[in-house]
Amino acid sequence: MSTPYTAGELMIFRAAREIRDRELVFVGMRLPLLAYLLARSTHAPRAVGLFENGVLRDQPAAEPLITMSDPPNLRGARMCMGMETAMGLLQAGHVQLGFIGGAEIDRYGNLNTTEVGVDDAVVRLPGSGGACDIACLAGRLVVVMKHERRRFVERVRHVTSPGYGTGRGWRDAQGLGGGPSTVITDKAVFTFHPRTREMVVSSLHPGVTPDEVRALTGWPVVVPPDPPRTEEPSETDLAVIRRYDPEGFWSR
Amino acid sequence: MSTPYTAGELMIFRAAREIRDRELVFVGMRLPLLAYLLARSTHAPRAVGLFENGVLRDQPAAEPLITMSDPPNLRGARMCMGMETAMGLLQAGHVQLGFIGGAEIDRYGNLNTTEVGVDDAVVRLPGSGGACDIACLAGRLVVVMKHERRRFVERVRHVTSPGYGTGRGWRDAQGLGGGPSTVITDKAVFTFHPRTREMVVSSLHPGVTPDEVRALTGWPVVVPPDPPRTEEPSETDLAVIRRYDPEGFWSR
Amino acid sequence: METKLYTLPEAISLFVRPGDTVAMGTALESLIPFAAGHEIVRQEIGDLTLVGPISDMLFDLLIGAGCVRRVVAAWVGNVMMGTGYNFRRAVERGAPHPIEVVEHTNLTLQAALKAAAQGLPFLPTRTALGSTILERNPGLKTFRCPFTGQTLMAVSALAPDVAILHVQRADALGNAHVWGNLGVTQEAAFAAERVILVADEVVAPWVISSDPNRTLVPGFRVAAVAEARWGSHPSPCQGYTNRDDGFYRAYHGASRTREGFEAWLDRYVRGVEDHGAYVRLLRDEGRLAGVAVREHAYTVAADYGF
Amino acid sequence: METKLYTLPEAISLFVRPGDTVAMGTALESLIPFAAGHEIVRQEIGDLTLVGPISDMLFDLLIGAGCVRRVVAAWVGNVMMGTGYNFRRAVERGAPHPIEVVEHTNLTLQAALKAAAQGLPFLPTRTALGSTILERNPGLKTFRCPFTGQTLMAVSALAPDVAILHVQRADALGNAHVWGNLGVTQEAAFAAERVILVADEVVAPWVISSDPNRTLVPGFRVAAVAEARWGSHPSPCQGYTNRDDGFYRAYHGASRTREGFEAWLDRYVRGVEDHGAYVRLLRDEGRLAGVAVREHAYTVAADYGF
Repeated sequence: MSTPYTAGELMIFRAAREIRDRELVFVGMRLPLLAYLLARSTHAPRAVGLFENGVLRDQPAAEPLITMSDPPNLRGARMCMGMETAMGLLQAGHVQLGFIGGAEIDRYGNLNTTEVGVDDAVVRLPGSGGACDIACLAGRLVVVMKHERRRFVERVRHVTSPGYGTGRGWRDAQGLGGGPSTVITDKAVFTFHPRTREMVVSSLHPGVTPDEVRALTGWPVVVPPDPPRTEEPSETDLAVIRRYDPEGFWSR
Repeated sequence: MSTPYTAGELMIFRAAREIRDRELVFVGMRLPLLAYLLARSTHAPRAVGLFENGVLRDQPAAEPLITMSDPPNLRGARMCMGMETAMGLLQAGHVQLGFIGGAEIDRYGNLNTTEVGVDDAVVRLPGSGGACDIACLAGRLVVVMKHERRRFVERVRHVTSPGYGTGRGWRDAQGLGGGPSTVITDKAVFTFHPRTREMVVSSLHPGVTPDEVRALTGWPVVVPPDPPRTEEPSETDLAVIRRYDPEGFWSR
Repeated sequence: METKLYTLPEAISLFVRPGDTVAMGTALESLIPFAAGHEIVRQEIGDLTLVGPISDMLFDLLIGAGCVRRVVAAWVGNVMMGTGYNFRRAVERGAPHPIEVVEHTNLTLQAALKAAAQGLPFLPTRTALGSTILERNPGLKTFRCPFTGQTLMAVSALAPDVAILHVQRADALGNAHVWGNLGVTQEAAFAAERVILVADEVVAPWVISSDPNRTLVPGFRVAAVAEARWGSHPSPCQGYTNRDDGFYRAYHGASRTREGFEAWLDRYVRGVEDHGAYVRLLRDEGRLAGVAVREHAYTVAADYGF
Repeated sequence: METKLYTLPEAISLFVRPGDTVAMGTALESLIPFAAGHEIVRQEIGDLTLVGPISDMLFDLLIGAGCVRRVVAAWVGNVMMGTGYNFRRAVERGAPHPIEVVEHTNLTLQAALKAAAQGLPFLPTRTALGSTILERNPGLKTFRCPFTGQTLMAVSALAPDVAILHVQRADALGNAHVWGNLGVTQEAAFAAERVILVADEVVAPWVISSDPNRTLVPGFRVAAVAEARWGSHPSPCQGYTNRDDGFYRAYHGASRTREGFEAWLDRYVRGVEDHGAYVRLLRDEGRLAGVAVREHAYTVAADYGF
């Protein structure tokens, strides 16, 4: 019987599993940062986390951060790079893994953070920031987002951050390598089918049914027969997450 | 009756005259550096000198320099830029004036610092360094070099640093602005004819005859009838030069 | 040497003109020149094109204040809270008036400023390929590498009329030291036609010259230096001002409606005479104590001796 | 964290291989990694391609020692004295063996390294147009700007196998501080497959972390850190070693003939066991006193507190 945990904590735990030891990982704020800190504390002690803003540090900041540019994140950093240098590492293929979220994702893992809705009721979103760069240039891309039907759509209104476009071969044709490897939601984990590049269920979180995922997904999503269950965090994992997010600001 | 001066001192004085107040000037070592220091002390107090290596300073270094990267040149500098930033200022058109020298110059002001001689007796020279960049990108280019027949040739063996190529219109066709404005030798000062872009005598140094310049020049150089005499340095000018080069290392 | 020192109102009034393209917020979430932005609002300088990678609250504020015609950015909002309501209102409903948005990614915006800084008409990148961002930015275009033939994204140069940069310290000649995460600050400083430095502290030239590798931009590229202690508030300025998270949160709440935003502007921007009055207001509200540096952490010196 | 500390002979032997493309002398006349170059000669690592903008004496020495197959540079010689005799002998007469020269300008070499550092196949410049340098460099090619149509010079990326960089101080994890005029040092550090740092001083990690904006390159890009006090001699290392002008002059005289150069190599390179022995020899010759720092000049601190 495992310790109770929140949906956020499960997502963080599962995201941490995507990080391999010795990798250079682009860490944003919120869930990916906690996933990185967890991975560093468990199976990937030599993973290196580079904040998208160019801050590189070995140890977590002495105080909780609201933005990655907060002063505690700079003090004691190994290096503060400008955007060119940080993005240059990404563009040169040195960043094995990046995390992003999105307001909308589609069947082929394309993400939209520019605007949603229909023409007479458009909601303007903040835009790409570095998300498009990470989606284009990281070795592997892990998407972490809430699973809602309005977010999991057949085709995104705008491709802010390209996934597999229209399917297999599309990234090659654009001149892109990499691509999304995993999508982690509060219901399930998805991978991309190697032939079609379509997003398919890899595991369902404990207690989630295939029908529930189908109902929350805007295309006829493939769920394998007898889908595996997502691994759950151990007490140790949870202790680490709660140490780095004592208020549960990001993980609850 | 003017104070006696050396050929080097006259060249420095004349080069200083090319610097206008408030200009950003690329200063190398040797004669151009002394010319800049003289200009700053006389008619161009607000000229800014940027060393080609990216060192920017307001005041001359506390000790004489052999190379522009010598430690006295860095201490007290306003800024040490990397090459990208220094060359970026040049490429962006912020540098109004640059100085270079050369082993060979031709009728159209093209310079060669790569190799001289004929095929079975080639002398390898050090190469461009930043000279080609300055010749391509500075607003005006002033060439300072010794006047010898083997150096003033009809056509340079290699165009290390482009002047006016084959004449009028050539720089435009290459995508280049700027171009050489003045050549200062130990015998005379030259400009470039506005129509042909050919190097022509602008003034002869005191005591130099038209025939002497013709004999030292490898093409039928145009000397105007009754050529003006090059202005001579005043006692004040010489005092400044000698203050900055007390040993006469560069100016004698 | 000539001094570039002005009061902040002078610097803004002399060097920011209606219709200008203005780079601000070049260091991402830190060193945002809020004091200068507030002064632009007070002077009612309008029709601006704002340029910045992400823009944490300041662009939203300027849009809401009606100063902006166009935004050229990768992200516009309030980093801590998400949405920028004024940005949304302007795009979705044209309130207070419509704005044009030119989309970028962080990297394409960096490349656009860098191209201008380097005197190049464009720079290549490998980002944004296959995205629809380029449909909303005429300065992005795919082309083929002249050597390899591979598809690349060309980013055309973007030279702001003015870059307003908050720095820790500068001398009166325009030589500045800045530290922390700098984003595209140096690109903007070299790309812009004019540079306005807003410094927490104006220092003697020898302070800058003691460490020439830390100099952001040489004085000859700088139009004005204005001193404004706490001038980055509510954004942080390492070693001088911590982040005022509560201020961002309060702005988010207040700006949810046009009326709330107008009240905010009246209280913190239009209703204060200048940056000094703003600082007094912050002090009266007990905010300064919260953002003051609690523990200094000085660098180990480098030795420029010989 | 894993230490990257090696002795200099270990670092060279582990990370510099025959046939490698090696960037050195990236900071122009200063911070030239002579100690590492001497070790390459002692280990007789040959067939190298040397990459550097200008190369003050070190490339000439390595060419004369027979380690070099190709030079990719903007300028090769002895800055103080002019000609590099070994370079001339190799090009003009194939002695000790022929070398290939790929011509650059300072800016095109910078662009070539920068392109590799940024993961791009090329970068554009506006230099070298109309010169004949591009006839001697297959990595230079004119093309047209995709936006303006204007003629530009494309510079193809150049990624060295290894960059050997002399720095003032580094920690054992490979985080380095370096100051002075840095030329293309950071470009080389990010472009190279492997980075070897030769530091005048190995310091504790907190020294580097006290000033993260001064960090040259993060430890994860570094293969080895070797400590070599006076390791830049005869080139300067600001705050540690002044320039030994007399040594450059003496080299110029000695290297005028093959025999003279061989005697020089025997005395200063082959005849000394390692860098430590070289330093003792310099001391015995009274040279160290001449290059020691006479007056320190420390930077005014920056504050990373909060």
